[in-house]
Amino acid sequence: MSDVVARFEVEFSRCLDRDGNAVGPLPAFAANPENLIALYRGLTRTRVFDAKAIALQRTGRLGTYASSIGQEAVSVGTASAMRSEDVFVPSFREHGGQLLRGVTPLELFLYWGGDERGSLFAGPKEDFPISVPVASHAPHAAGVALAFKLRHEPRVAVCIFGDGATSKGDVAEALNMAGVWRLPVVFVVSNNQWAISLPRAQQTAAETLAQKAIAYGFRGEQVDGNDVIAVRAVVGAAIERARQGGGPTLIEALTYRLGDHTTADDASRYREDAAVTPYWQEEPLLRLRRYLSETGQWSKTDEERLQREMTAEIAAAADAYLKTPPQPPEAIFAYTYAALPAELARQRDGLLAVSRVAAPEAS
Amino acid sequence: MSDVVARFEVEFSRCLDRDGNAVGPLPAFAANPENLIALYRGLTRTRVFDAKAIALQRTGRLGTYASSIGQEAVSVGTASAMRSEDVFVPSFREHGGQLLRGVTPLELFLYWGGDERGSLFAGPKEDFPISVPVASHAPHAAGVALAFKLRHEPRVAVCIFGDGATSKGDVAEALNMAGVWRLPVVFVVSNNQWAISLPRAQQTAAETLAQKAIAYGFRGEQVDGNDVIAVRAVVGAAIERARQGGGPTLIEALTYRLGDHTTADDASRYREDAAVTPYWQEEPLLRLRRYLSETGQWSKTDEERLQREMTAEIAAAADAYLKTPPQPPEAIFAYTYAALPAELARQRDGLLAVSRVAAPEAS
Amino acid sequence: MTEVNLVQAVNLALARAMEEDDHVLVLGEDVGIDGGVFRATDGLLRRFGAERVLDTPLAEGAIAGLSVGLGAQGFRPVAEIQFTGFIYPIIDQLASHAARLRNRTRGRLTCPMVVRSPCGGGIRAVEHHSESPEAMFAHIPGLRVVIPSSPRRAYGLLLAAIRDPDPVVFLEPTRLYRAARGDVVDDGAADILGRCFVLREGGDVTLIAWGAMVVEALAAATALEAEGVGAEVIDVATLKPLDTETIVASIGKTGRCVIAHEAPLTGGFGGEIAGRIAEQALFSLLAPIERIAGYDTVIPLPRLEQLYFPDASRIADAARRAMAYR
Amino acid sequence: MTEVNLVQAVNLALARAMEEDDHVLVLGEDVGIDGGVFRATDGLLRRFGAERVLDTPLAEGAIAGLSVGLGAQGFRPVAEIQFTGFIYPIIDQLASHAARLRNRTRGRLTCPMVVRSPCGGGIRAVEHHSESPEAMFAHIPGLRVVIPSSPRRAYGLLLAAIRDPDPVVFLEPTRLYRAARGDVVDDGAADILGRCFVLREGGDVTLIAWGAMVVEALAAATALEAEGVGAEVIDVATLKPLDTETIVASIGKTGRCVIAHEAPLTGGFGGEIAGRIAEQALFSLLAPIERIAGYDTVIPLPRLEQLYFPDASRIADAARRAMAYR
Ligand SMILES: Cc1ncc(C[n+]2csc(CCOP(=O)(O)OP(=O)(O)O)c2C)c(N)n1
Ligand SMILES: Cc1ncc(C[n+]2csc(CCOP(=O)(O)OP(=O)(O)O)c2C)c(N)n1
Ligand SMILES: [Mg+2]
Ligand SMILES: [Mg+2]
Repeated sequence: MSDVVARFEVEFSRCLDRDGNAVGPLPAFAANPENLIALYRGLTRTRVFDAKAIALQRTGRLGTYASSIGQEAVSVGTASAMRSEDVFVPSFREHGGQLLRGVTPLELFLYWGGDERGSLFAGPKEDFPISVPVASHAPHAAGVALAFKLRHEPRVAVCIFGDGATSKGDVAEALNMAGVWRLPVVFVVSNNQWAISLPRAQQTAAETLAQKAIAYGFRGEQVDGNDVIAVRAVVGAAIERARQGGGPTLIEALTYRLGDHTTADDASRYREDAAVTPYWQEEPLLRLRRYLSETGQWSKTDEERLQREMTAEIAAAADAYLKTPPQPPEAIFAYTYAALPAELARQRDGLLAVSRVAAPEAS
Repeated sequence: MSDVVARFEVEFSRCLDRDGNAVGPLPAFAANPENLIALYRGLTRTRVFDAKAIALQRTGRLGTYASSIGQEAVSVGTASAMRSEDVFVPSFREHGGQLLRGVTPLELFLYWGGDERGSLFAGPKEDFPISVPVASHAPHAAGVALAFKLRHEPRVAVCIFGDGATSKGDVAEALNMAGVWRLPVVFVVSNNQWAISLPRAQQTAAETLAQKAIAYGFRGEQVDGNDVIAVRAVVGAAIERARQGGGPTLIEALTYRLGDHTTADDASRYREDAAVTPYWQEEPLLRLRRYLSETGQWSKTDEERLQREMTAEIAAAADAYLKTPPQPPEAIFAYTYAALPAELARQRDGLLAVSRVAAPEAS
Repeated sequence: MTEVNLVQAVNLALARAMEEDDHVLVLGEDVGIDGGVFRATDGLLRRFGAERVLDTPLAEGAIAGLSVGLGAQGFRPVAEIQFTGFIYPIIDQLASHAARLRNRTRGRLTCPMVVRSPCGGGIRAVEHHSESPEAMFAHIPGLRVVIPSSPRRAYGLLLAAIRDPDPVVFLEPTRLYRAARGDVVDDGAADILGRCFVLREGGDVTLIAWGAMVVEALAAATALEAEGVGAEVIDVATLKPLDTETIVASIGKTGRCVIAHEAPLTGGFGGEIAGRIAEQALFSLLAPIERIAGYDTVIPLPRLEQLYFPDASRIADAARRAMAYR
Repeated sequence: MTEVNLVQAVNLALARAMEEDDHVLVLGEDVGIDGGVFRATDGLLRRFGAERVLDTPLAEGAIAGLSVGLGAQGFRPVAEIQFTGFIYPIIDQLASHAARLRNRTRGRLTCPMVVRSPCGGGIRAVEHHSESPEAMFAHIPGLRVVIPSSPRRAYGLLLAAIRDPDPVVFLEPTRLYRAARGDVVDDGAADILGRCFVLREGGDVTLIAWGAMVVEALAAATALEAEGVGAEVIDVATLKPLDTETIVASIGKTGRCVIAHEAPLTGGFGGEIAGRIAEQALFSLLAPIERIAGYDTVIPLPRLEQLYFPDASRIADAARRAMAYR
């Protein structure tokens, strides 16, 4: 004798279709043009930053870089739904969200240029630096959320990771803890369909990544990740639910990685360029721009002005980065512990003695 | 605009109710009394073994021991559904399944008495030794199943772990891989409602543990884990599905830990004895015995004969265990590598020199 | 002043730390109502409530990862890993995150967490319950690694570990939990991290040990004394950062040295200490440095385990060999 | 005989091993169509098919755990961990399972698996891409730990590792992947595991290194030669089990010793080597044993990383200090 003892559903939401047409009434915030334009600015700023970073890398002035081209809406939409006192716990492809949260382009360039000061955010002081290791930052977000809960603060931790990360045990363990304690945390999967060369279908047999939440007893849902309005709406609702004590949510944002995995990758080894082409029609800047233009909220002049403004801002940041001298050698030691143990002081003195002899060719 | 894009269900199955009455037509194998009696023998043998092991431990002649009292049907029912050429990958509470698979009571006593020879199974040569670490054996089962698949052998790996194990990343990672490659593996959760002192409800917010399979894109279902007929039927169906190329299944078997976690544990610290009492009415031996008696397949005499037989067998095994001399000191080194490296030979010689001087008081 | 055993001393220190600082939390498997499988957290749930003492799901990696998040938010999580045999999954969180959070953010975020775990063997425990992985942690920059050898040190060092602004791995010798008894004044006075303790002075040979091996070293010293050999016994206590000075000073005096640890010889922390001596006190050495350690094998199951772990007699023998050099 | 770089040598060895033994499988992240992020597995998918070359989901722990299951079933999995910075999650599988399966079953089940991973720094990589955790693995009984320093060794040692009946951690110095070039005869001839290689003879000082530091040691030897100092250079190659004899014999000859590794000093494998020398060759030593290593800090991001890693000049300086002792 068999009975059905549990039933589950996964929903998918979108606000704008591929062509930028509203598919139904838009969320309330979209009624205010300023809100949409702020989102569009965030997307554009991210894309300009990405382009500059790639250019710097190509000319040997930045390290290996992971561009977010095509995925900006997930990051920007998510960050736009957060309050400043919330805490962002991002993986390495979330420049968009970081910029919107107040991390400066200069800080980002410093980080990717190989300078620890790039994670000394002057803005969002409690945000985590990016996690290069895939997935192991998810428990940090749960920990931050637990801190909020224990202090009875109405704050939310927001963690982003990729489709690949969902296969790793750290994510499973973090989600499970978030579920048990109904923590105020929102997990966003930026499902760009690839983990380097591994396509989504080979990452997991689950039909959606959103349904992974079912394993932990909380809500999982999908959103069109190239539709920044939908991302903001869906993530925003989850954040507010979390803030009210409603517990965690897992949101799978469906997007597409238009570029190489990083500047060290050559995607043509494992995917046809032709397979990427249609996705250029889906990409988030185009989509929102179409909507804004169609609804008379954005003109060619606006676009040109914005491009000029962003290009100037990012160029200035790049300049400032290139002019920032590296840290002194002792900076290698200074932050290992709150105070320098004797053995480390000895090692530091050894390095300083050597580097005084042969001044390092710093980059 | 939101659409439902995926729907899932979890089923629960049972064959006998609490009182041992069939709740519907029984599976085909139950028509043959020998099959049911074999199951009942397996359950009884396990319980007698457990009792003896506890007695030996209490009198200082066995190490810390994890009894399976109350959970025998999960282990025995699962193993009864396997073919001998399948591979069992058990956690530490699966004496019932191990015995049914042909691991001898002597081997089990040796293992729990602190002798590695207890894992040198003369019977099921490819079965894994038990995993004391919780959950990290799940990927081994996936690996064994992958081996079967790559060799195109119609064999299945069967892995058992507890409710606690489902919180650990290893299980998540193993299930995900099993799903992606549609491996011939069956994962059985022996959900005894406790992970030492942590009750099931604090282990995860998921309503069922079966639904964790949804995260990996394959079937998850519940079975009454105190109903050995149902366990055999449900696990058996999953094993045959896996054998036919149908991929993995996760089966949550609902049971209850009637005893302490191990002989080192005192459950009265964290659960009322009174809370346990009702579960004695649910336990698997009683249930099957009631069914067999009601249907005229089992008499008081049968029971007494079986008890005598089992007690004698287990007592003989315990005797043989107590008479088995410990391995010689060099056994510490012999199996570290296929051949002994020079440094280890040096260390072994050092030990032998010492232990020749002061002959060890071996237990 | 009360006579307590080592696990009770741990319990006293935890209660004291929780009492004096609201930010101190205790979390782990079975630390709540059960009071921990060794009772280290006994009574804390009742006293401090479920918001300060958290029973976690069974997931060591996330226990550590959660602590990183809590630490970054200003809490002082004290996480228990039930046995050191199950601590390997947290190495990633410690090495990749906890130990570098301060460095990677130039001090913006820090991670004042403690991971406690019972370590070592000798209690005839089941498989995987007798591990001594301290050397792995001592290799991770940004961590501190501490192992007490007596109730008093357990109390003082654990308090220091909890108050320390950086991540600390605090390993408690299971074998001493009940066996080691001593007077502890529960006055909140912490020991200093990063100091070796000279437990016994002697001029002929230096015995260096930590955790349960300190007890064996002390017994060896007593045996040696009867033979007219003066053994100095050093309890390393903090492996990282290591107090090389105290060790080197002792070798300067004795010229002979035996290092004892339970962990397998190869790659054990004894090598690090030998290396420092061979660099900084070479010309004081009258005899080869002997390391008495676990063998490079899997720890045998209980029937043979007593052959595996170093003991006072192996330590004393090594010291006697060293004494043969004049 | 072809001139190849180190990553090509790895590729040749993998192809050779797969060719000669059907049981050899390659698995890991991006090892298939992408050919591995460093191209170590380039072409293998095309040549051997998707049943021999498996792209796995992103889960290092399970990659190792899966290999244990495959190994127990008689396969010879060669798993790639994409960077050593992401290898920590597999320590549990190696220490708790792979390295003890033979022992715990008294030889009934074994685990002939290899874990390959690019290790070390010096290529200005992003965070977490320059780790050298070899000492952690070298502390695990039942494992072998191997690090080649040239294309020829990469080929010969990797073949030996794959043919070995026990688990092997095979770390490939990223820095040498393209930089080290040399002739390799693809004849299937394996090197012997567990031997140090004396790459250069000399009577004054022994330079001991592995991986990319061997190249630095050789450069230091050249510089020292110009000063009339004869440096013997030992490539440790197999850290576990360690060939102490070759090292001790060399110290017997030179009396001076510099050990170089990229990993942080404290708890690095240099300590183990120093410990063995201080035990077995103490009276041959004319000078303190110097260890030149990474600092006990997080590896700095690229702008400062060149200050962190030991190089020929630091090694040569240490040798000069040793030469001051007569
Ligand atoms: C634990 C870990 N393993 C491997 C890597 C190497 N790596 C970097 S990104 C990546 C793929 C990540 O895929 P996904 O999670 O989908 O994120 P995406 O790169 O698509 O944004 C891999 C394998 C890593 N950084 N961390
Ligand atoms: C990885 C790991 N963590 C902790 C332990 C200690 N421990 C042994 S059993 C157990 C609870 C296991 O619960 P569950 O998985 O439900 O299995 P059960 O004991 O109920 O059969 C714990 C925490 C362990 N053996 N392994
Ligand atoms: Mg992706
Ligand atoms: Mg349980």
